[in-house]
Amino acid sequence: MEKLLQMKGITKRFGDITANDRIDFELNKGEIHGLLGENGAGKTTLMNILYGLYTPDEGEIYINGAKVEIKSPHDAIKLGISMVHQNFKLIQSHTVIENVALGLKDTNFFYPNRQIEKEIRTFSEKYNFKIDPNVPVWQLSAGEKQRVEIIKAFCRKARIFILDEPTTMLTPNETRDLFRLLKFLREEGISVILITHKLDEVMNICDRVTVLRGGKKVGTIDIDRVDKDDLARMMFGQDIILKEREEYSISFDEDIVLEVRDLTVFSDKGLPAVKDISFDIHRGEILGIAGVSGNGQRELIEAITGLRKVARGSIKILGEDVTNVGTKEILNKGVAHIPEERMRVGVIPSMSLEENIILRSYDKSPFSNGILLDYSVISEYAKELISRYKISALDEKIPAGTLSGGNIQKLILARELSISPVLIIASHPTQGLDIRSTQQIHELLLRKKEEGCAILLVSEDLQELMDLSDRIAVMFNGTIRGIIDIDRASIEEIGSLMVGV
Amino acid sequence: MNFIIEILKATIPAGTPLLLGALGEIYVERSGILNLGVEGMMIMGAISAFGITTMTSNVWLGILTSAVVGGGMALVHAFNSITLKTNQTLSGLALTMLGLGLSGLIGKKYVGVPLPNKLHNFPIYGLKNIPFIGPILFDQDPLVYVSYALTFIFWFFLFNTRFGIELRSVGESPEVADSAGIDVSKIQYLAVFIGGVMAGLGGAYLSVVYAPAWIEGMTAGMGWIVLAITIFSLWRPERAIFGSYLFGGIRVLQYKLQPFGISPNLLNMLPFIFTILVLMLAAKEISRKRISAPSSLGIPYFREKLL
Amino acid sequence: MRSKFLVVLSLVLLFVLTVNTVNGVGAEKKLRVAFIYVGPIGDYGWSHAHEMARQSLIKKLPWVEFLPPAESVPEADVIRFIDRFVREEKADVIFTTSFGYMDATIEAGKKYPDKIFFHCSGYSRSKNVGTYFAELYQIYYLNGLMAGALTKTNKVGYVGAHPIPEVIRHINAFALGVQEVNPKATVDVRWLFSWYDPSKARMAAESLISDGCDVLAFTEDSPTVVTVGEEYTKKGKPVYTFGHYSPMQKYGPNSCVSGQLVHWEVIYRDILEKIRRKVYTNTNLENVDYWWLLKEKAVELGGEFGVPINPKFIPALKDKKITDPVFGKISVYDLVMKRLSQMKANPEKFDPFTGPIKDQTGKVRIEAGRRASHDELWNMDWFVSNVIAKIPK
Amino acid sequence: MLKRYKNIGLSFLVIFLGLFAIYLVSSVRPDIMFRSIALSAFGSIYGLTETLTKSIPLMLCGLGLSLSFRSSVWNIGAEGQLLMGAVGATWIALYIMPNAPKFLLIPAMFLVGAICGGMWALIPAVLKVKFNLNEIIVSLMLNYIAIEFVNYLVYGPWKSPYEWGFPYSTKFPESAQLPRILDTRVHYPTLILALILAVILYIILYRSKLGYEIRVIGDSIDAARYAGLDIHRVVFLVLLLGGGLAGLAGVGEVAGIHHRLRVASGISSGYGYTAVIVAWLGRLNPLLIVLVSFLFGGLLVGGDAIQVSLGLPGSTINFINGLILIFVLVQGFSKTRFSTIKRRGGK
Repeated sequence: MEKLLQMKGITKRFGDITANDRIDFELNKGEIHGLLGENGAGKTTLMNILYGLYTPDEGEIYINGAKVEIKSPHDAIKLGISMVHQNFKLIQSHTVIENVALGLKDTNFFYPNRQIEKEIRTFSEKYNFKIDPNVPVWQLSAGEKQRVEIIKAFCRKARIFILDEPTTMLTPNETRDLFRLLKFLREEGISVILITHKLDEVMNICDRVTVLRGGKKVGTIDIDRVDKDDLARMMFGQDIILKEREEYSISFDEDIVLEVRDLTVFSDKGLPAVKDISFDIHRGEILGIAGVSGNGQRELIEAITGLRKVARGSIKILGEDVTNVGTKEILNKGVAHIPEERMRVGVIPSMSLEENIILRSYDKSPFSNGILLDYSVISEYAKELISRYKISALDEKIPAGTLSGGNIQKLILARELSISPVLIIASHPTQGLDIRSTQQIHELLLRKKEEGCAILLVSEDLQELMDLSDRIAVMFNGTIRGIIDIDRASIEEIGSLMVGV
Repeated sequence: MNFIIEILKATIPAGTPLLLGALGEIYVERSGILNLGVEGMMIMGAISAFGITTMTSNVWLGILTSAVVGGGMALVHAFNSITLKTNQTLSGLALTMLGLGLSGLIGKKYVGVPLPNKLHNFPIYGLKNIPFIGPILFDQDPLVYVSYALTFIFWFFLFNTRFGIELRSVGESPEVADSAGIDVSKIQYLAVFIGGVMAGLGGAYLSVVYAPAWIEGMTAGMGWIVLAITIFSLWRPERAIFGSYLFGGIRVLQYKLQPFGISPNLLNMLPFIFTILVLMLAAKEISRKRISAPSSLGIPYFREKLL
Repeated sequence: MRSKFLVVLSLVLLFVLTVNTVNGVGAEKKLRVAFIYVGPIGDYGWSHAHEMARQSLIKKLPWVEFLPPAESVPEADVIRFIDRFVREEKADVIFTTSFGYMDATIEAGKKYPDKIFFHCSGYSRSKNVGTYFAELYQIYYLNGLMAGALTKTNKVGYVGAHPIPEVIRHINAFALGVQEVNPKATVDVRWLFSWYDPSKARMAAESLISDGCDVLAFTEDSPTVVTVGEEYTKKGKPVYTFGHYSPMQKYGPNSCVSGQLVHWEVIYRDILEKIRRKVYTNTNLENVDYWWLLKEKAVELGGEFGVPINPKFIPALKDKKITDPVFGKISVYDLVMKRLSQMKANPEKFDPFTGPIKDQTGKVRIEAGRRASHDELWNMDWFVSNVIAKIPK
Repeated sequence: MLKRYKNIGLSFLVIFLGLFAIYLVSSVRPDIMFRSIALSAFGSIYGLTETLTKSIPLMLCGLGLSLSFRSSVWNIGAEGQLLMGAVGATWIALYIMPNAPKFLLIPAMFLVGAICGGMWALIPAVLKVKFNLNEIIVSLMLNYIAIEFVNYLVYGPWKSPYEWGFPYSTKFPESAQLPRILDTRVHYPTLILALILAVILYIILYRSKLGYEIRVIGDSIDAARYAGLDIHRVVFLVLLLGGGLAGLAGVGEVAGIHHRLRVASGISSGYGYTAVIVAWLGRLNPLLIVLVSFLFGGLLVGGDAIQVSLGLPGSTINFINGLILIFVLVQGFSKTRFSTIKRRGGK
């Protein structure tokens, strides 16, 4: 077999997180190579390095045996590398043609559209595709968008196709079409790297697979020499899946804290993002929301916390209707919100820890007398929370932006949980954090659950959901595909619901 | 009839500096950069064109210089906002102050100096005899014809060339453009430079064709009206031509309305009040048609985003 | 007491801090004279004319030390410039050359009682503040005579800078001239609200032309209106213009008929010489008001020095005959020359603002046989009957 | 860290290039120019009092602007707000209560001036909130409109019958004129008012509920939304207060300096624009702004000196202002404060 690509000892750090730790990766000509791993295993980072979006801190890349420097996507494209990202790199307001034309250097300068339209038509006829080259991309379905991405790669005469989680947004039919197309490409001698966390896909289509875990390479193996269980073990490490949960009680009260009925919410683009969703959360219950991001979770949370207008349906907290009453009022009902984007939304990086800590209670006694703020009280309060939540910080006057990710998240938790909430909405609470912080945060959430809080936990990390939740609701394409009690849930079942099977 | 022709004919030169500036700013904003320094670049264009024309007696050399100077000014903004990624609003304001100040400094010795040579009207043979539109459109000075051509070129390049696609993509989503192998900074630098060149030309038109004279602060808010026209035109060159002539028309109309006994001071407010009205109109249209400003307008682009 | 202390302290500080400004010790202490201009020296109008006068006197008056002038001084800031000239440049005489400087000049007069101030175009005086002005209305009237003769559309246009009495007076004088030779003609006005703005002047001029005006006069410190006239004339649509303040005939050899020229140096020389001879002191200026006209040679008719009328237009003006109650049938050219020599010889002989003069509403403002008083001229806020524009209210 | 030093180096390069440009154009050496500026502005008691006089409107406008900049609202309209304040004061002094005693009339003028300035500033606020219009352009357009409005008044309805037809309002009655320190032009009531307001603003900004909200909104509008802050209310308040402060500056100018309304260019020679730099150079901190406005007052006074003694045009000061703004920018201050990095998605 001809070695097309070699990556040697690739290391990439983001702040105090090592996303890729001395990873070696090889790719043969004309193969479909799976890159398998959990979320956060470092798959996408590795491929972003190959595609020139990130520069590695260490490591070398060889193509056809020759060392190459890939400093930008431009370099990658010149080397015949194309990437189809999970969040499609398409410009929504542009037409299919314009998206394909972008970055295509060997088109005519004038009227590149005409030439590309022809190419798109040829391509779609050859592989039996349907696509209208003249519609703006935002009107296309996810599957069609992906085809646009593949056409883009093809038009650039790429020899290496990187597909990042290509099937997450697709219907089963579309997935079948995609795999058919990938096989065509393989026959033409094109190599495909398939980033995925789905074992079935790997078994189904790949020739070889490389498994990553926690930023490190576990191994590369021919697909006909392994079965699904082997791969799962490589992917998750030993025993994690089978961990018993007996230390936590699964029971919860009958009292309903959050009641969502027939909720419909629109996205920024004015399209329905949450469609007729209904569910309840009880006192002392953790409801997990699983799903690939972009399936309406964000809009759902924004609707519950009053950040987004509810188009139809109702939201009740402890029996009180809070539909469209405004964020402040909802928060004042005892809702804690741990937002997804902690740096942008959860804290004000330029402001001090103490000022961040009073973000939701600055206007209440004893911090404020209605006009002025009492900084001595605030400072005392902040000191207490910093020690209680084990936030490692010099003092309460330093800007929040100087803290590490884990400490920032603890800061947010300190603020949100100290109000003795009845409902906690936690969105990706441990994403990007180290293991110690993750554990601390999990413990905090479970303690609150035992105190009787209802918790809505949104996460992409299935393991986290399995560990914490009492029930798991799976969101796909704006709907809830099913709510499963944890004692009856399996990762496989949830995984298949997540992708809409 | 003659009366209307006279007004419309005067409207075009009055709107031409606005048109030139707006065409450039459309490209700048299409690339995702907000340059509020149009006023400063315009006035620098005005003084450099005037100075060089006075020195060399060559109007076209003056106009060319204004383009270079405008572009050079713009590069300061490009450096601030693309390379240093500083606050684009402040950088634009700074550019305006720099331009107004420096032009006054340079222009001190040109105040009241007559231009040795100017562009004369150049009726286009044949076309100017078309009834009604002929005398309006085709009995103008050469730079007006250049502005017609530039409008077409700017429209054509934006929508029918590879460069146009790249430019629009950078402004809509620098991430996507970057991942498609486009050099985002290069495109933005180029766009900002073009914006400066055009603003410079707009200023040159004022000082060597329209006035023709150098007056300190002669742009008198035109740069800001250019920004409003850019929004009004929904970032489309072919619409900018209407916006610009609309404002040109208002300026001309001011003197036509004086005899009706309206205070000239109140008439002088018209362009500015109109700007606000036009912006409100554009806001309505934008929300109705779901068009929006280039998505990444004014937001610096960082490639590697940290968690 | 305290203020004196402050002054002394500041003077001491100045002495310590400033170097190289010690005067040479000469036989006669030179009179230190400062000028403050409202506009840029380089404009082609008001401030330019004052500066030309100052320049021409530098050689002629060797006993005067002319300080570098301050130009483009905003009216709000003039007091600081005066302070600066008095305290740091040790000026003895200060000329403030804009109406807007009036309050500040009077104030400065109180503040510096031992200095002499002359304020141009104002009406307030005190014992050390005099006023002076070179008045052009006679020339405007002569221009008006020619305008009335030359217009074929019977519409004469005027581009006015600011609607203040000085400009209104000039428009009225011009309109009276027009009326005398052509009672059917009207005078229309566009206001710029700017002393110097060529692009506004162009728009205003073109607006007047498109309304049918074929003769234009103006108050604006650039030759723009003349240029516009020249352009139209060359295109075959003659528009006649009159230059303003500076020689502008060269900008419109085919369009510029005549114009108004000013000689400030005549006034400045007179003032400075009288100060030298102690005729004017810091105590007797209460009633010193220069109001100099043709007779004093402070102003001149023409678009070029020494050329009262562009020779190109002399035949046309000679052809146009009117009947004058005094001179009988006479050509406009001769009339202009007659009036010019009358006013040069003695303004008492003839004044354009001699009644009966009616305003736009038909009200008699100046009764038959009476002449407008100085105050009436200064205060003028009405238009004569053949002006069809309005004064902004 | 290294980058920080690089930026500091760059920012000095900008200043040097700019000064070199002045030298090229005018052949005036920068050191001589600055010496002249410093001497005339700070080198004598007289210069200092003039500097103080000029710093009053800069201080008030700068304070007002800093408030809205703090909340990321780009109010560039202090010039117009100042003029409207002057109009309000004139209206009270000449037409509403000209015969009122001083102790009533002066406070009334300040109050109405502040209200006029504040209302003028509310226009961009309303248009921003209701129509999502860019407040920069709107507030700038309103500057031009205010200029024309003032000119309209002094050429039209408010033209004094006693001023020989010149564009002046009637002179204010003595009871409407602010007292000054000795024979200087320092109208100290306005100065004291400005200083008190600076302290109050400091307390508002760093010690009050409203200030906390302003800073949260300015530093992270997403966090403000997340915490349920009433952003519109704060935007309105900030512009109202900021416009009010600029309005006070206008009152000070007409009641303390001119004693009448006159054409706009006579009342303000661009204080509202210079105040933008004052606010930023003062790092939007009210107490620093007081200091910076004094320096810039000096720069304006020095600007006259370099005209008289070095023959440099007045616009030199504009140019130096622009240079200073770029200097501030390149130093990277504004970047850390208004980091506009948009992150989409969690990855």
